[in-house]
Amino acid sequence: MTYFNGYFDYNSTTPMSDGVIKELEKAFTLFANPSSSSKQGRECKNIINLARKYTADLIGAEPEEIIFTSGGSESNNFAVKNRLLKSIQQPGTIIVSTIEHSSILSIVDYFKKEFGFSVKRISPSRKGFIETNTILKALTPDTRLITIMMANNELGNIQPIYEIAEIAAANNIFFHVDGVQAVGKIPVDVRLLKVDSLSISAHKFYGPKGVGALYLRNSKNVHPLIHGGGQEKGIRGGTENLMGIIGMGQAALEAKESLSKWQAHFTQLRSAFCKQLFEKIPDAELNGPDDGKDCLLNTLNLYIPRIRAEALSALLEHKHHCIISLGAACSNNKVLNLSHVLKAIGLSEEKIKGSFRISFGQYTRMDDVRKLVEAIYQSYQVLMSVSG
Amino acid sequence: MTYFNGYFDYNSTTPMSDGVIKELEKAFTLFANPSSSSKQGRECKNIINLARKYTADLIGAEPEEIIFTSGGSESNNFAVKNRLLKSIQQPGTIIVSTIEHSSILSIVDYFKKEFGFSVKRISPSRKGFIETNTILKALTPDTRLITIMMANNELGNIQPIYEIAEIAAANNIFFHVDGVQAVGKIPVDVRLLKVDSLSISAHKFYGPKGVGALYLRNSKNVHPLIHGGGQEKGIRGGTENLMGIIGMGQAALEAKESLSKWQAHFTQLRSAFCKQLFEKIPDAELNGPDDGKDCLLNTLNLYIPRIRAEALSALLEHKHHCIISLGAACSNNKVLNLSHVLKAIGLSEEKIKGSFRISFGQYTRMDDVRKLVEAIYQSYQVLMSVSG
Amino acid sequence: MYNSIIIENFSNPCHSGKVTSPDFSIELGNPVCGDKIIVQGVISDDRVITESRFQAWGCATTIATANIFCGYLLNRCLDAIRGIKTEKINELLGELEPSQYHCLEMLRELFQKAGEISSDKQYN
Amino acid sequence: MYNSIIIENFSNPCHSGKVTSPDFSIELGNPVCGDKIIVQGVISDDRVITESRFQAWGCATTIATANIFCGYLLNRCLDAIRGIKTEKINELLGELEPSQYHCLEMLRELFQKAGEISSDKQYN
Ligand SMILES: Cc1ncc(COP(=O)(O)O)c(C=O)c1O
Ligand SMILES: Cc1ncc(COP(=O)(O)O)c(C=O)c1O
Repeated sequence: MTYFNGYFDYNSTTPMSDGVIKELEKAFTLFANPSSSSKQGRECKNIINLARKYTADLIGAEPEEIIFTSGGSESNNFAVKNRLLKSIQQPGTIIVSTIEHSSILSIVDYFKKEFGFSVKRISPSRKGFIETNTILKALTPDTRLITIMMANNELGNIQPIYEIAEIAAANNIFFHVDGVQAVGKIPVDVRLLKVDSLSISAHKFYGPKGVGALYLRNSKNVHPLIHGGGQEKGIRGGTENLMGIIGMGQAALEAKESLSKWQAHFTQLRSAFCKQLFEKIPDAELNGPDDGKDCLLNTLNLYIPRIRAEALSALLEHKHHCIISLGAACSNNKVLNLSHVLKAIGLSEEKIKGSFRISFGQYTRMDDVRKLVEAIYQSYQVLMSVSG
Repeated sequence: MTYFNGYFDYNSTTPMSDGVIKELEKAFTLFANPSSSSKQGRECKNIINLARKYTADLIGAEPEEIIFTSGGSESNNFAVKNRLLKSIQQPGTIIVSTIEHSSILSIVDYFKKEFGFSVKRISPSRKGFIETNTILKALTPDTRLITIMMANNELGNIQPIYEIAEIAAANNIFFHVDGVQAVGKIPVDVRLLKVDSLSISAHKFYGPKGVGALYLRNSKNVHPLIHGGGQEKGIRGGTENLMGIIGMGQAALEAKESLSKWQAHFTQLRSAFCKQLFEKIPDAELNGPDDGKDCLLNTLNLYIPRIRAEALSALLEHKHHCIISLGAACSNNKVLNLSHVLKAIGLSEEKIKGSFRISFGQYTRMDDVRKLVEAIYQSYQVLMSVSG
Repeated sequence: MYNSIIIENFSNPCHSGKVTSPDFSIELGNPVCGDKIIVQGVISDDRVITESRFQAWGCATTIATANIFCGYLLNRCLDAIRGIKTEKINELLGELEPSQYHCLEMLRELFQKAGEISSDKQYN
Repeated sequence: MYNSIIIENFSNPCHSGKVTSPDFSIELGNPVCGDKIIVQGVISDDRVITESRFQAWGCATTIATANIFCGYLLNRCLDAIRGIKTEKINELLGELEPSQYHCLEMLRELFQKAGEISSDKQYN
């Protein structure tokens, strides 16, 4: 496994693990329609249900509560649309943070624009936290939905989801959680966490891209996103993504087994990185939580004064073969690329242009971190000398 | 390739071709996020766009007109919801055939039930054809959408889509076509065919399950099904299903190259099958088009008097290792399993219970057909002797 | 879908057929799905079923059910049939899926009707 | 994303730096993205640019643009700079993506300003 040395963008996507690749290879000749009643069809269905169990286990859910989807974006859209379509005749208020993923922000905007919902946008603190009292203050009698992500993809903040879930439950409000960045990086247990739905995406934890799941506590009277032939308890149509689901199941199994090992690994990488970097570039700053508290330990969002992160990233990639990110990868499709998350925590345009994200994964080695710091430092010096 | 000898259910799903499997193997180590601006990300994006070109080529579309989805059901839902949500303030009439796939029927029902659209259901002829004059008669000034499948999955009928498209265009009505069963089996060319949207699914032509495409002539002002991070021209969010899309592209390439060869092959298989079967069981009947005219040549829907197709199928599977289908595979998830298609062409319950579908594929050999007929005949004799 | 007992029995329905001069005949129909079973047999003077054959029109599990039933009757004394325990009947078909429970109903009905066979030989 | 010319030039910005006693100084800013380039140089008596250095603050393509510009100036006569054809300028950066077109604008402006350098040596 060397094809991703120098890769420091695991929050964007991960390579598939050896175990996942092996399962996919085995699955090449499985081809029966899982809805078919033939022996082979049943076999495929059983394999899917095993993957469902592994996926459920990763978040402490029951297999019946897991709906396979085409990824985190579909899961988010499904959860939000399902809830809001139920009160389309009486549109109310949606409470959402300003630092959600675009799949949440854009579907919420859509319901505002098309169906007259009103939206209360919760701003995070300077360090990226959604404070529970801001949720409390935003509550209205007509609140239909609260949707807050568990961990932010750019800053790594872990939000006080447990507390927010209590508030939502106490007020009988549907609470959706985008768990895409959290699941596979920190323990998540829906038995303790009173959320109504939670999104997962396999490619964030060494599974294939294009497959995910929605945990749905109550699947009665669901408005499907994809109506169809009765698959997934009749609430998500479409012939099952057999290979994707198999890959996701294996990835979930491995993530559950390895989680604490990975966390320990990230702790080491993180502190080594910070020590080395701040020694060399003392005026670099962490945009996210200071000491990594309530933070995905694999995620570092940094600001280095007087340079452009874009130029830094270009030098890192082309001179040092290191990949970092300038905010969510998705944003790069757009013309104006200022991260909405960094704006939301109040960074100036200048600071945002000097900010970048590093995210480690299970394959990042201590040596890679050392090389990365050296590469950042050298590139920084080039840029400083160029700017005179 | 022997793991699917005795498989006669290609309309339900197909095994992946060797070429597709080879491409997937190569893709295992590709893992960058196609939306990332890194060199690897760009490479993935280019690979996706190559697959888009191959997919477009298969149906004579421009690459810009192809949106990748998670399969035929999503494509159908996307197309229908996009059109109907645009006139949600003025719900009108939907014209739909009674023999559409469940992903179309259920989304149409949903709009009727939830948003007050009215639905005109077009019944097919005794042999499964949608006659254009029935569409003409159904037209109303408030018709918002016509949705008719190109080829029926159970009977194999190829519908007069070109004529219906002319009617729709002349009346300025959005026309969606479910092309899932047609594409990969007959030539489809959207340059000649004036449809507004057309659904494709890779697993029907030797690609992976869980990936498909929507051809969309005009992608302005689209209501996305999955809102998100700007992928697929901003109208279909979600990190791209890299492996699925690669597999679909390869499958489309192969289908385009092989289409006429496959068609010739099916012609031979079909006539051999019919000759042999009707010789042995003269009172068997074809439920679909008589001589295979305007019909998918790989598809045979048959009725054999005095036996239960369910019992026939069980004997075929467990004694002869032959897989056939008792209607759409999807229906088997449900309790009552009478095919809505066979009902729609007016078959009695008795006849439906004696009916089954055989569908050939590129790997079906003449010898397989001979064995199948022999197996059907032996099973038939067992059942006849059992029933006395 | 089908358990191995069911598969074995519908694949090789060795007890199918008619009996030339049956001592009894049991007929069963399922009005919902239209399945039909006719079982005929011969009873020896010492009340043992020496021949049992069925005709069935229906799904694979129905055929299997009829075959299993006939196999059970064969060489058994009428009293043993009459005294069969419910648990025993439940075991005969193996584990079933919900959609196949109606066959268990049919089997129970077959045993009930078999229990009603007059102990006197009926010459018909 | 970046073509090979751009990559080569921002990876090795060999012409960056300041000139001790420059004969000219060109300054360019992009108010939208905030990029900034300063080019300084030395002109010999026979109107040849014998030294040219830049400072740049901005994205990778901006740095590459400045480096390419300085490389082009070096050892060229002022008249040749003034007479450069638009097509030639367009070629210097290689093929660009739409989001990089602003660098071509900058390059054109740099050449325009270079064209305005007084032919008389300015001692400043
Ligand atoms: C006619 C038709 N439309 C749509 C579909 C759904 O496609 P998918 O299984 O890819 O969701 C199918 C097959 O299942 C089909 O036969
Ligand atoms: C927080 C968050 N939510 C949702 C998504 C979307 O998931 P997917 O890419 O599987 O559609 C992502 C990643 O892209 C994410 O980081």
